[in-house]
Amino acid sequence: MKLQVLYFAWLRERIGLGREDVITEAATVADLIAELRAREDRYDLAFSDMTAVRCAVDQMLMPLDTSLVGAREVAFFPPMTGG
Amino acid sequence: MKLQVLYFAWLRERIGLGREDVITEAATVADLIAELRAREDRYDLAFSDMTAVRCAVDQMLMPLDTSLVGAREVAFFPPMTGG
Amino acid sequence: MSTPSIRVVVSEDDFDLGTEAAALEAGPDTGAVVTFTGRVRDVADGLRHMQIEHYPGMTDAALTDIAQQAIARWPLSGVTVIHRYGKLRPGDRIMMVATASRHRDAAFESAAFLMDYLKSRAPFWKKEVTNQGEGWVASCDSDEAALDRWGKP
Amino acid sequence: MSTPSIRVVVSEDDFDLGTEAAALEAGPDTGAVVTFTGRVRDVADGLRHMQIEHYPGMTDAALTDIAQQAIARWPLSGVTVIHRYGKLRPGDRIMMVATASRHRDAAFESAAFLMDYLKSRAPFWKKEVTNQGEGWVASCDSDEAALDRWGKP
Repeated sequence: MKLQVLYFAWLRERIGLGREDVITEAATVADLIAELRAREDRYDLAFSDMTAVRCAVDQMLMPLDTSLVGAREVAFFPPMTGG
Repeated sequence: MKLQVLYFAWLRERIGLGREDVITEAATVADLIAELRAREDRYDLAFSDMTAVRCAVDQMLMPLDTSLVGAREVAFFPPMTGG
Repeated sequence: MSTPSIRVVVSEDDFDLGTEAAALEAGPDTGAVVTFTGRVRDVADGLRHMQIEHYPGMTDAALTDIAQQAIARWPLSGVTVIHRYGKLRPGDRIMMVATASRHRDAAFESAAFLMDYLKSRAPFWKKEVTNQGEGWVASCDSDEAALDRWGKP
Repeated sequence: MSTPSIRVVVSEDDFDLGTEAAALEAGPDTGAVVTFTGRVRDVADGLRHMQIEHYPGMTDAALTDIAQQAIARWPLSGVTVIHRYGKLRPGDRIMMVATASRHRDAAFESAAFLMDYLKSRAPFWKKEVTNQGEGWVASCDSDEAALDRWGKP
């Protein structure tokens, strides 16, 4: 399947891009992260401290074990600091 | 001694005036109220439910057993309803 | 932190919330401003107007005292308390409080504190004039009870 | 009570607190309006500016969801949530929430609720650019903990 993957804040800066299309058979968000980390050091570094990473699947905050079945957009970002 | 006595809200309306000078030897606020009630029915009626009466001595909220020594102004009113 | 500002206004005139809040925002260390505005609601039997009476000699001092209590309890950069009196119609603003602080919790809590004390400790009395007649607004037991959470008096 | 209004704005532009509060005051049954305004504070090592990033596809929906949660919990006549993004300087307003209700407790509590959820559940990220360099603002454990008093999630 083809996913649109988005990165925000320091995840965007460490990976060096804000969005990309990813072709993957990952079953869950965690599987997708494992695939990305295996690709290149900058991904591995960005996801090295998972306590500091949050994710949204199709623009809803979701836990990392969320299934990607039917998903179109996955976003990764640090804890939010609005307000 | 001479006191300026003030009435607000329905106490003012029941007594029929907003302020008056009172010559009294009352030792406490409660004594002053007893004197006023003895004067006329309209005072007696106004002070008939003391749970609904609050007082200020020289513009500070005070309990009814407060001494009047040195006092110049005593005000009577129902519980406040600001805000 | 520099000395907190206190602004107390007792007036027949309306006030401007935006102007009041902007004045409190000034200064480099204010991160949070909370405002509360109270307004004349219509009532079931048709409110013609509300008449607010106060105790002129005491009102300013009572409001200033409440503001000072808030400043003693929370790290505030400023407090504003405005209360109107006289004849007010449905929809008119009655009063406002505003607090400014570095932190949101201090601003929220102190504004709620000001309101609770103002309800039961500031010398204002409201009379409602409706199509059916007129009557003084009774105080609520819940207003007095609200002071308990701040440890009175 | 008629259907509560929800107004959500995500914009680079400043907002006008007085206008926003006045819009919420409209309607015969609103007795209380509470507003919270957040503002860029200066920091110890000299803030040049703050850069606020957000997730455009998600932000509106997340803020609307938080507003709807508040409406489900308290008897509100209206909720306004405004959050800016982009480059903001010390003293600039960042965001505001406002709630309107018959009762002061509902207005205060729901505004505090909105702020707590907005801090940890709305997709905004702040970067501070100082004279010493730049860095992303870290989230506070206390912000996540603040949600506990509302029973999460």
